[in-house]
Amino acid sequence: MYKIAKENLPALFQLIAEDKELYVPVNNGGQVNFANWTESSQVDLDTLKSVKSPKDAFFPQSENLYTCYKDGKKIQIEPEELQNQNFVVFGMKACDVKGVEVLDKVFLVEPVDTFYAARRAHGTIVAMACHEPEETCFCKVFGIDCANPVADVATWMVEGELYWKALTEKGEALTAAVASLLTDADEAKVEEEKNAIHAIVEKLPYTNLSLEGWNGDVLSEKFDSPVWEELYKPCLACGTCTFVCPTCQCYDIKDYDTGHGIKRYRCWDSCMYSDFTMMAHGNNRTSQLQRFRQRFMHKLVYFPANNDGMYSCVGCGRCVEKCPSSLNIVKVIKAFEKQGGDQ
Amino acid sequence: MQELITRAKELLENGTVARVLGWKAGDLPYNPEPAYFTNAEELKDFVYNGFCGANLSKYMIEASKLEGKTLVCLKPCDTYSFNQLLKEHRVDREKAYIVGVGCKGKLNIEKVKSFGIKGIESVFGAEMTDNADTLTFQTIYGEKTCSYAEAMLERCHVCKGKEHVIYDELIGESKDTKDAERFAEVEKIEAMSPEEKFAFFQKELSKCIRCNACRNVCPACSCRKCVFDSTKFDSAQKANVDSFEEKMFHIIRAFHVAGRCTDCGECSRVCPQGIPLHLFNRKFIKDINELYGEFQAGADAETKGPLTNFTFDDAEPSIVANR
Amino acid sequence: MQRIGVFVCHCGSNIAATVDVKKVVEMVQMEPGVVHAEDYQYMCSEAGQAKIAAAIHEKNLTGIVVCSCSPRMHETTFRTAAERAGLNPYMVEIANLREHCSWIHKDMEEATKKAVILARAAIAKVNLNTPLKPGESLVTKRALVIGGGIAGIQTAIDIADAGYEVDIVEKTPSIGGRMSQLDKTFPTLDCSACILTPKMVEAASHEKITIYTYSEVDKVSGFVGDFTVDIRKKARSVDATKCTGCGVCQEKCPSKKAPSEFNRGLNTRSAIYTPFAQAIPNVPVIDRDACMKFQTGKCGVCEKVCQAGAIDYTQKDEIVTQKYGAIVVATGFDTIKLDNYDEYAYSQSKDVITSLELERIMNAAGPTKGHLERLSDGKHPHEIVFIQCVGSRCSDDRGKSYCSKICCMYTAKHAMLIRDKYPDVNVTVFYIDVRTPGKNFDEFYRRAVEEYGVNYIKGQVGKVIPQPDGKLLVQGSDLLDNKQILKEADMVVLATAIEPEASVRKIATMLTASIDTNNFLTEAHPKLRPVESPTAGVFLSGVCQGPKDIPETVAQAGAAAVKAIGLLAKDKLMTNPCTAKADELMCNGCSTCANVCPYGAISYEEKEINDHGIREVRRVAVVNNALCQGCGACTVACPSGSMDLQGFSNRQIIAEVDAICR
Amino acid sequence: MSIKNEEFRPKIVAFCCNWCSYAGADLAGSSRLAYPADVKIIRVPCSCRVNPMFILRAFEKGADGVILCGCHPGDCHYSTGNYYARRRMTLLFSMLDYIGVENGRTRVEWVSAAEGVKFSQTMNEFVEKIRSLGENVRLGDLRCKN
Amino acid sequence: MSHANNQAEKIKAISGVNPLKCMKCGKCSATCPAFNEMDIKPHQFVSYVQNGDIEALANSKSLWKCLSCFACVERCPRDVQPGRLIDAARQIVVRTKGQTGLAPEEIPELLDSEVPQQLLVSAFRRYRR
Repeated sequence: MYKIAKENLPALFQLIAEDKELYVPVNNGGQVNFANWTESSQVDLDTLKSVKSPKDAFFPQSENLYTCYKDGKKIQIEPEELQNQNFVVFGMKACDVKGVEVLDKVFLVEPVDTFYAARRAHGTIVAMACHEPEETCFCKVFGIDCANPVADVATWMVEGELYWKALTEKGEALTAAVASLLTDADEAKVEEEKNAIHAIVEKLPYTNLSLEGWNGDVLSEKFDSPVWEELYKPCLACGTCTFVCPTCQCYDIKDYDTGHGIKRYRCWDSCMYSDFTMMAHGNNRTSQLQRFRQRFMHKLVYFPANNDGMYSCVGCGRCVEKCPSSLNIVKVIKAFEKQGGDQ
Repeated sequence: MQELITRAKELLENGTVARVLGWKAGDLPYNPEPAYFTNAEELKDFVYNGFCGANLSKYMIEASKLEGKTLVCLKPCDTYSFNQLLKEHRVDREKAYIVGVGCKGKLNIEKVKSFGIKGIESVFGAEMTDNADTLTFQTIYGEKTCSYAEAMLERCHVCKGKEHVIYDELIGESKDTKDAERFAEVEKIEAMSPEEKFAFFQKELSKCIRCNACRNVCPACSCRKCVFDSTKFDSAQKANVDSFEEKMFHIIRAFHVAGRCTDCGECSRVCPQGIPLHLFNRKFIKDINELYGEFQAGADAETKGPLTNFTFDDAEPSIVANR
Repeated sequence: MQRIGVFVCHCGSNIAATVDVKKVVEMVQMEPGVVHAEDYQYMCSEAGQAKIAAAIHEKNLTGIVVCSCSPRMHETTFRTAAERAGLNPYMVEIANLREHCSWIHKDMEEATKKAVILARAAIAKVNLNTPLKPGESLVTKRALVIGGGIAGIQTAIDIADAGYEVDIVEKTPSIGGRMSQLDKTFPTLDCSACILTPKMVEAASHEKITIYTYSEVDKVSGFVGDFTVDIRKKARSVDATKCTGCGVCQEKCPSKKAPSEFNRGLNTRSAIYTPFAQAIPNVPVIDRDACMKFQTGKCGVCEKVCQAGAIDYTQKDEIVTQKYGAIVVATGFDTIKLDNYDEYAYSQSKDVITSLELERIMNAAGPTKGHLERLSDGKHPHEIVFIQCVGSRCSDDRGKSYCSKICCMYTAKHAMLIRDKYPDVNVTVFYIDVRTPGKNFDEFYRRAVEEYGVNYIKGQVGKVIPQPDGKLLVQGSDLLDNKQILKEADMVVLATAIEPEASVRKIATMLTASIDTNNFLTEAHPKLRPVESPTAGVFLSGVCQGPKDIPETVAQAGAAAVKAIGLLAKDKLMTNPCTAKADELMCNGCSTCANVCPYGAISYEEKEINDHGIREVRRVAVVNNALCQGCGACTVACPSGSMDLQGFSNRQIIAEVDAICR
Repeated sequence: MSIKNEEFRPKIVAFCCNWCSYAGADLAGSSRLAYPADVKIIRVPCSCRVNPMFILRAFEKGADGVILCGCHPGDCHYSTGNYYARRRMTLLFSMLDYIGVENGRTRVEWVSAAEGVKFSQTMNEFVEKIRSLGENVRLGDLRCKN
Repeated sequence: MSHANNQAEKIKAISGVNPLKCMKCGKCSATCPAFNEMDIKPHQFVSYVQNGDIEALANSKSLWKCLSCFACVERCPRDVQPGRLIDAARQIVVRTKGQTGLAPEEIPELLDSEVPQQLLVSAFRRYRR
């Protein structure tokens, strides 16, 4: 285990950025989001959660796939280059790292998404333990230990010093590259920090949320439940929950006419939108109830059914914080729990 | 609140209304959600406190299609939105039983959190009856306090007043919480150089994730299908691929609601990225007031909107460069 | 995908000298949808049109672009050519390579480049064109004339003579209008009543004409060819079917204090009255405000004396609803109020009068039985001063900016008549200009000066000062002598400006006919369509359109009639297919579009909509194609983009924009 | 007059109403009153047909200036169209100014069918103005730039 | 000539009057109480300014005979307002004459309480600016 003083972090970033792209949480106009690091970036490692999850680093909100243009009467197609430069995402939290694991299940299985795969291959994740978890957090419910992030490198911020521990080969490589700025450290302080975090986690209101009854076996029972009818009503059909979510992976593919060629790009889509999965004949989910149900059934039933019981929620709590109507996955889980209890 | 619940029960029981549209207590002390109640039993979850910022008037579009009347709780500023929707035939007055609820300023939890208050377990001072100047939070990290006024939503600082412009009955006291000039922020931007203006909006809009929360919460954006979702203008977009798109979206959105926007501030309240979206709408309101005479959308349900009206000697567009 | 043919015209050398037409042909062939391109000397010639027709047949073209002169020039030509070749005429677009390109640019390379871009824009548009068909609507063979003055009467007679039913709505108790108030008419000095009364009788007795007097238009809906109008027949309190017009009631009526409207308030009339002896219909009305029976409940004399039993105090306003194909507005004029002209002492002295009041004084049926006398003391005047342009030609806000047109001539008439009948009376006219364009007009004015010795002074009057002895001191300037003149007069006559009858505003609003800042109705075109309103099916007759004298009014009345007849003669109307159209699935029913529609063409229906499986009743906008003129105001007002304009759709215009900005 | 390559040639879209301004442009043409070829005219039935989205769209796709020409107020063929257009454009231009787009990239001019001279003059002035402002970088989609 | 033009422009600028709006009706002269005292009549004033003959105006008696009663301003149907033109011409003359008039502080002691306010105001209009 190594450490580096907080005030030396700019030097660390500088060093990493010399030959790699570096994504860090940056405060822009009062909001913290992961962004490309530059010397003038206002890095913010204190804010617990970035507004958007850092999944952009691997699965950007929009990306070009290819460009086609007319060459005389012929049409030329130019595919977009895959990620070929190494990059580091610094400061991801345990839940967000788990989120990437969820995305892997989608994009790295056959047929492999080459754009995503290239980014995964070139990306190194430096995760950070959550110093002060908040009331909206419920990662423990999904078996995530926010005091012990599992990434290429795990770090802890304790008393003005960042403790650094490489966990994978990629992590070792990065550690070697920045070794000049790191000093050896013992783990005592980190253990203390972990205990403190665990103590806080136990106090969080959602920590003991039960997922009992949520898995692939209960598909039709949940699907047909009258509970949805009540739950969805305040939903405004905006895409906030999906766009801040670290695991939502749906996208749409669109064309843009630049006047001298067509750019085909993909961009995040939201199952909350009325034109989600719109087809020539129309849409297979015509009501907001159906769309609302889709999102939670996917996260809590369909996804685990297809992925060995892995839920596609990581309990980051972003949707809890950001939903304009104060709806969220916790309310859904609780509503079913209550219904179950009542019966 | 108790008065409100008692009255709601009464109206449900005597058949005046078929349901009540209000707020239901959330699982955190600060996240009540808009909800329908159909019987006395359900009403035990009814809540109305400082965190009930949501403007319920837009829900009346759907509620107007339901059988029977809906009792809807509207704060003074929400009633403007209702009137505007009424003007546009989007809601049915006959289907609404409007209870004008008192309002003493609504709270912005993001603001509270920006004061470093986190791990909230409970809140004191946000109830209507508390009449508190200070909010006290019990958190995992100890007791924290902040001023009620400072934790208010932006819109409450420029409060339109205590009057409900449309209602069937009034329950509860209101307080005028205005302590700032409505157009001060707009004026500040107007005074900037073009470069500064551009930089300001570029910075704010670069945060936009096109989640459409602003649009979907907006009572004026009640189109069945938004132009940005349809093929009518070849303008459908789902994400901002280029910085132009967020400008296009926000300018056109503001333009479409110009003269119809009541300045209810919901767009800014719900923006997950804290973009001060009201600055667009308020700019149009300010221009309309200055160029075409004071106009408050939703003040009534009859007056012609400024963009569907004109006078022979309106200002020429060149006034923009000469102001 | 369309199959588009592009035809590039040389226009002799007009285009070809500056634009490399061969290059344009070559370039447009790359454009999506283009399957044919050629150039020719004169595309608009018969040979050129034949080429287009041939290409349409041979290449199965679904759309064509003609790169030629302005569409304002030959769009119709090419559309017709396409139609003859079996292509929908609205599948034709024009790229304006002449007026907008070759004629204004000199550099060939630059002009050619621009020509290609203009052609591309047209191609991009035509790719999105859809065949359009003009709509049809039926024509109701009946006309409404609003206003029963000489303009309305003439129009009605002309339309009726052509065999169509005509209704005249007149708000006063009798037709006749202003002309019936006049004594003599210029420039022939024949008696107004002598030429008007036969017309009134003709109208009244015409089997095709129905006259609603003491009636007003209450409501207008519908559109060209198919208007529905509510006419309010105000309660006359006299049963017209029983009244014999004997006049006894008027004689016996004890309440005789109401000012006579017909005599401009110079004397009074009874509460039950006909405005004048030759009134048509000769059926009196009871002025309920002046009638003792209505005011106090005590009286009822008229009922007692009426042999025919025609008096009916219980009569109520009655609404007649009628359908019309055409509406003619002939609401006429009034003189302006003189409140702003204190300097002329109109309100201070009874002997300062307007010209229209002088008409009544000069008229044998008038308040003085035709004797010229001062209204203050009944004395015979010896010195009369006429002041011209009172309230006309004013650019300040006291009067009207326009010339009232008739004053110069009627003043000459008055001066002449006075000098003729009373040679002892001196007549002085203060004028700014004497305007006498018109047949025999200047000769008429010169006679006043040369034969009748009327004293014309070039200069305006500054003020009129009533003297203690009852005389009027007129202070004016004589610009030719460069003198200020002080003149004692016994009477002063003001050539008061005329303005449209006040009721025209309300009528214009009901008809959605536009009105100018002076309340004159606007013509569809000031020169080429002077008797039509921009609102289809509405025609203008007489002074409601602008100041006019009698011959002009009658001429215009005839013209308006011809236009109306032209409309009524058709069984069906073809409508412009480039109209707005709402997409029911997206319409919010918010009424924003209807609020900006200048033609009232948009209405709302509660309609069951099947929106991708969701069935619900929604309020949706419906455009009346017969009314819509295709301006597009609604399309921009519509926030959802549900309202679109056929032929100029959002996507078409955007395609043009994209093509240009490429 | 040959074009220098390095010279900035703006893209300018002119929306002209069919009844007045388009005819005014025709008159400018038949009177041979030159204006730069940078201006391309789109015919619309009335100035009130021009949606703010068209204007933003033009900028998006690379236009450097957009001008709207219609009948003089009071002369609208449809009697009231240009009054609505006037309000809409005033507000839109004000918003563009507010977000920092250079003043002068947009313009409204009333040109009657008789005003060929005015049309030509207006276009010359407008092109000059856009040339002085340079390329539009604040309101375009970068993907459309070459 | 150019000087005269310049002067005429000045008069137009000071008075805010466009003499071209005049329709030569003579109502100003008809209404003027000082008409007989004037060598150049009020309506002629307008054409003098139109024609740029400011020299003659400056030297005229009329300039100082005008009572500044503004009757012509009130009654002019065309908003030409000869009174304002006269007023402007006076200013030009006064300005070129230099500061020979009274200083403001000298005025109070010269005042007679009987003098009507209106006279004072018109005196100021005429003689000082």
